[in-house]
Amino acid sequence: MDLLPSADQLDLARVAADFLAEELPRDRIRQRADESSSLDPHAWAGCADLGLFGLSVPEELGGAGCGVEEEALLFRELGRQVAPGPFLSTVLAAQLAVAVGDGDLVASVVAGKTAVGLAALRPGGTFNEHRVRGDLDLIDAVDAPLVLLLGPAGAALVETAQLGDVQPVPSIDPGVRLAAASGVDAPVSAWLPAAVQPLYLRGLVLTAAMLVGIAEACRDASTEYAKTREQFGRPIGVNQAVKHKCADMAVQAELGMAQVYFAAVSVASGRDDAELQARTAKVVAAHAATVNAASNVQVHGGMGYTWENDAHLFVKRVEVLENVLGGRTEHLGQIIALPAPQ
Amino acid sequence: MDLLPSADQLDLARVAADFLAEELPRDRIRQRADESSSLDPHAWAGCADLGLFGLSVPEELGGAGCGVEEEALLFRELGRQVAPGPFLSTVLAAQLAVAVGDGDLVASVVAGKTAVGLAALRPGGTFNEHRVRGDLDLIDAVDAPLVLLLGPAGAALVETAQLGDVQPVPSIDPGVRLAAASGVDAPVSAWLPAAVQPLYLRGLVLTAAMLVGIAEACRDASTEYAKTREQFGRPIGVNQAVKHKCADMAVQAELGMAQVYFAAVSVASGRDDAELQARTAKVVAAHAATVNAASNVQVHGGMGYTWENDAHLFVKRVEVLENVLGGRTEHLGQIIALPAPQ
Amino acid sequence: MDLDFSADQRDFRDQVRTWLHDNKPRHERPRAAAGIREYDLAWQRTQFEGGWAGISWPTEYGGRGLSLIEQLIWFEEYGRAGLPSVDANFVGLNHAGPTLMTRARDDQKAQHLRQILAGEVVWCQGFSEPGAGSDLAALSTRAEIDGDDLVVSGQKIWTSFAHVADWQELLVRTSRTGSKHQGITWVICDMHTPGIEVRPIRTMDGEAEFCEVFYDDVRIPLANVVGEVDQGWSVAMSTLSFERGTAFTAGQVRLASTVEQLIELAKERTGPDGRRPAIADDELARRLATARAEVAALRAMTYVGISRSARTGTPGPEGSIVKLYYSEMVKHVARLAMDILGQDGLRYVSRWVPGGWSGNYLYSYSQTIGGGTSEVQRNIIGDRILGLPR
Amino acid sequence: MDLDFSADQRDFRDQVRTWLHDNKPRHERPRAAAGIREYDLAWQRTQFEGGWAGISWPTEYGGRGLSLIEQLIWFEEYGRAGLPSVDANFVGLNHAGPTLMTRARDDQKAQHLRQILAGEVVWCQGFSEPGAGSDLAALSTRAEIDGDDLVVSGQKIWTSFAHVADWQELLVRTSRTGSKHQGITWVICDMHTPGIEVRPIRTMDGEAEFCEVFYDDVRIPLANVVGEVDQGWSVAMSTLSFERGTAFTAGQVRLASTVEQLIELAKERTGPDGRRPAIADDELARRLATARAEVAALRAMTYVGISRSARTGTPGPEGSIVKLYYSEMVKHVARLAMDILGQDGLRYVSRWVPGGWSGNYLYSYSQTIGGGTSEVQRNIIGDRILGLPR
Repeated sequence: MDLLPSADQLDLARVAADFLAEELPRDRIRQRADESSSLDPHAWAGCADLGLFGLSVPEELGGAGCGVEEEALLFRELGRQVAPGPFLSTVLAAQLAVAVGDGDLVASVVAGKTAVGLAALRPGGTFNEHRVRGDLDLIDAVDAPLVLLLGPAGAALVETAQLGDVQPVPSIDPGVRLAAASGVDAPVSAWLPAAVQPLYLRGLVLTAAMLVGIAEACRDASTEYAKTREQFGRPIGVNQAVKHKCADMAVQAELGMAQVYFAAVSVASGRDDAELQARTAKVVAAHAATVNAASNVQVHGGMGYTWENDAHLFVKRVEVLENVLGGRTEHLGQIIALPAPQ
Repeated sequence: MDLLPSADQLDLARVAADFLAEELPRDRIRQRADESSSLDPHAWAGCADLGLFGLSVPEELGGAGCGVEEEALLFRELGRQVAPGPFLSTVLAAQLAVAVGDGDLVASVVAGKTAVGLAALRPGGTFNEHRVRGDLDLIDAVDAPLVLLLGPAGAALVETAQLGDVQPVPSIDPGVRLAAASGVDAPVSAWLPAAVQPLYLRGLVLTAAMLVGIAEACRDASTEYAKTREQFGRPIGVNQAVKHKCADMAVQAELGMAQVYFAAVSVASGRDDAELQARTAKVVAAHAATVNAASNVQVHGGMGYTWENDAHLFVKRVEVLENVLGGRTEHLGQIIALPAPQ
Repeated sequence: MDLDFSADQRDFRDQVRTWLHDNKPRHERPRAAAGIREYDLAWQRTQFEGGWAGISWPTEYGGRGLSLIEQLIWFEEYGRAGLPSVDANFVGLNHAGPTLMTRARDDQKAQHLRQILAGEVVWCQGFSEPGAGSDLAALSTRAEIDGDDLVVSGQKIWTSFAHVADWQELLVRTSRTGSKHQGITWVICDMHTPGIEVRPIRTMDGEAEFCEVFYDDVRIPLANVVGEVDQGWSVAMSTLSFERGTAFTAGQVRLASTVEQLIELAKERTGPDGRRPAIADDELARRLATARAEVAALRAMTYVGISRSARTGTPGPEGSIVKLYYSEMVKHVARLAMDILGQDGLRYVSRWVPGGWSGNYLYSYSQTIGGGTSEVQRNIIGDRILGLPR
Repeated sequence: MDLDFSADQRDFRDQVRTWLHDNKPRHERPRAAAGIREYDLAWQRTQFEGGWAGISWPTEYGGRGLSLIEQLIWFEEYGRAGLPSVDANFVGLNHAGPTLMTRARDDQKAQHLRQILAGEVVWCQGFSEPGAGSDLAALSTRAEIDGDDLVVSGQKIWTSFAHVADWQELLVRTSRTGSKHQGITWVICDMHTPGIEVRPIRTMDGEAEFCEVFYDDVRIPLANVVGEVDQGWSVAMSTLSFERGTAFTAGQVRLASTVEQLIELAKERTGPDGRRPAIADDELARRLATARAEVAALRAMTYVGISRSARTGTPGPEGSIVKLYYSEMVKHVARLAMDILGQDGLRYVSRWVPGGWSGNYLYSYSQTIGGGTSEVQRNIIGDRILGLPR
């Protein structure tokens, strides 16, 4: 038992972090806020070159053969950078393609040539191995030829072209593009039952990992500001109103990080309580990120309320990720219904 | 419009406060913790001499002819002192007796000769103008010949002797005595329909007033301690962890106080939204008292956890008053169902 | 303890209600600053011409000369009529105006006060600086006396409506000797003076309601100083509590209306279980009920504050309690709306249009920062109300 | 990242589980301190004789010499078996013992360590004083050197089990020159020495788990000093973080079991609407689910802490994160129980008996105070983990 990442895993995360800081700095979100797509083609290609999309694709299919744990470390860095682009749905789609044996799609995703958007059913909608029916909210599906639907029963790929009229919708997050498709009745092009591989749980872990990255980034931004910003002749971090806020942010970040590690290993190893651990990770990490993002604005005072400061980027991405793959009430409802943790 | 108490009202409250501090100091609760009754006969007689039980009894019946507003100011002082004894049910019983024209009972209560306990139905129990049936929890009914039941439909007096076997129950609050009566099927000796006088709403206001008194006493105790207790060579109140806790306690106390005033006037004048205002007072004051009582323990550190410090008396009385005349969830359920405030 | 308004006050309320109903602006409020300026000024002029400007201002400055109670009634009816916040006129009406009344020379009052009430001018505030936020007295925008002028150089920040303002209440440093509270001067700055540059600051919600203001050898007549040179701190402090007093009344009424709208929304929308309406969810229903209770108590606290001010004649530090509670509550209510909306909260809708809950959520973050952060308010409450050691 | 235990460790867990099942105390634990002393010592002796005392203590002191992982397994199984907290043995096992191991002379180790493990003696702590709580270094209990003895006079407070203890880890002031952190000495005090008077302190829940200890010219041999005279602060600090490290593991497992009991309770009891079970109430169900999630995350955080300690060899300041979160959570869970009980929460039931939720609620107030208040933990996290300025 050693729940901390290995030296190799830490190296991998550091390489990704360095690359993202260089190629997808948070400022890029502001620069591209008026573009129709959130996906930065140059950075996306760079991610492919680095092997990010094939991180847990088997080596024989051109990937690095890693697992959920390494993916979680990568997505934590993506969260920390509030990286724009459909990373979550694209990486999960690669797993689906591997599982159903669609080598062409695997190769295309790994090479950065195919991005996959995320689709979420609106109330009343349904999907199964054959069709998806109802109204859909689409996340970062601009220019993506496919969208991914994830549910506890299974995961489906659907061709974007089959969705009919897709209308862009103003997004709260300048790094995420929303769209709506109404009255969809489209065929599923690939289906992976949860019993074969629980892609939904994997998605929960990766979403939680992004939220933890945000919680940590907020802790770090506030701590740095508290050390350098002076008022009344001293750094504001000497004030307990600020210091204790930062301390609470550290607690939240540590808690979320630990649970994401625990859930990643649980999903990877197929523990009996993997679902409970993954849902718990989502709830705990979302809470950590929500609290920390709000505190980070407050610690930065007026600066934290400006467009130029990164604080609002965290607040907005948290809102998106809280709602991706089910929100707090949905997961709590399942957490209380499942058997106690192992 | 002037929501603050008049000079006369403030004088009245001051006289009551001085008397209670002298005759019912909080230490008396500890001294009498092992007595079977919470009612201190000497102090009770003193309260009668001061006219506390007849405060809003008409002058022609031997009272002072005041109203809910003055009663609220008195009960705030009773809360501040965590006064032991069945003040609430006794004062309300006098109002009931006035309304039904039972002059003997009025005179006996005003003279301090008859104390009335409080009874609360357990789930499944019922009461109406004729009978009370089911299991009852009794509060400070030891030696009380009557108990009062309060509900939105009306208020009832029942002879304690009719309740059958009454078993004392250990109480969380050393200033409050609990007992249980099972399988009660007893006649109601006096009944006051809410349509005639909303005694239940009046009870909510007075309970809220006691809770506000506690919230204020906790604010004051913490502030005083923060000024005098030194650690690291300075009063602990210089630390924002303490100062801001005290500030939040001041906010809660002010909020509860204002709403109790508003509700007292609303009930007294029969405003259309009196029920909403009274229930709101109970909820807001209970929250203020709960938060402040907990903060007060924490500000006092280890001392706040001892039996000799008053901090636990506040914590425990808040727990009792939160549950008297309906708890938070019950009132919130009604607050959302009622029309918006006037 | 009395909630009854006098017969005259009830008459007054009826008149206000009728007048607002008949005269309130009918066309949509523009969203660009220049448009807002014209809209807000025109609406202020309408009020002035109708005899409704400055309810509690003395008649000599064009006000109605009534008490705080009538002012409260005005704010309540104004809020209930769903009218917009005074925005472009806020500083003039609630801050610069009261300061001038309290501390200015007669000629300064004569020049400015009626113009403010009449909707002829927009005022802005020049207090905060990049290095002087919560620590306002650390301001460093300097002013040298040169002949009959102050020559000002430096920078201010968080100035609402600076780009469309005519006048500014400006704090400058005229001396560096003594404590930082000394050597500050409160001066009336003509925003059209050469050397002033205004740059909008884009905020979290994508709007640009604040500005930075840069001063490069800006000449301001010494005659524009209010109070004495170097004595501006006391001038500034004499009215800072006004901002935390009755000025929240209209906001409080608006918040109450927001809570009622949310309750309606929760009845119409499907709740988190995808089946029942949101209001059927015990947790959401209780949060809504709690908001309704809290906003009722906030009103009671406002009434207590006005009763207290009416007795003492001036708003006390208790205004910080209202400000702290109000702004934290605005945030809670905005958050509650997002939790009711769920996934639909991701759609951005400006707070200026109906259903703009997501825009309102982003905007709500400014509430516990502007006008003194919640931390500053807690310090004030601890130090000035409770008398805790510093 | 690895949650797998080795085959040896899994064997170890099986052995622990079997042994605890077969050997755990069957009779009810007494509630008076003297009875608790005998009960806890007897149970410790049983563990020692069975070879289960001091899992991660070196074998030379009678321990098993295993790693923190086995220690974790032991705590987990101990908690799952529903066994009582180590109470009377806590200071000896988790604080004085580790301190002696790290800083004492060989003869001191030889005298005391095996006795602690073998359940022969009870230790107590003599750190806090009425004037030195959060500010521990302000302690003023003075010790004069007189021949081969320290002569101690003063007072300690919050000393659990002082009235039944054999030994005390005692901090005294031996010098008043220099900073307050200098001149403190860590000494082993025989609690049976003349001049020591112990008075129990009654607490909020009516129990008397703490004591005041008064010292009137108490002679303690200089040979009992651990480390050097005047250098006791570093001795005390060397192990304070132990208290905030793995010592919470058993408590965390117990808290998880408390949450599961509460979930069962909420299924059995009628909820606030008087009709449905409490668990059918959306708000209560979500609070229970949140507690289940938080206790799972607390376990994950414990695992991370142990993994970190295993790599670095010593518990770091991160223990303060666990301590802060754990103690706040104990309070939340205790409060949740009261909200589920409603009116029945007014009935006092001691936390020592099943269903003792109201007693547990009162007890929970001690959790964010003892062992360093939550405020102190936040200072430690801010200063030592985040490196914020003081």
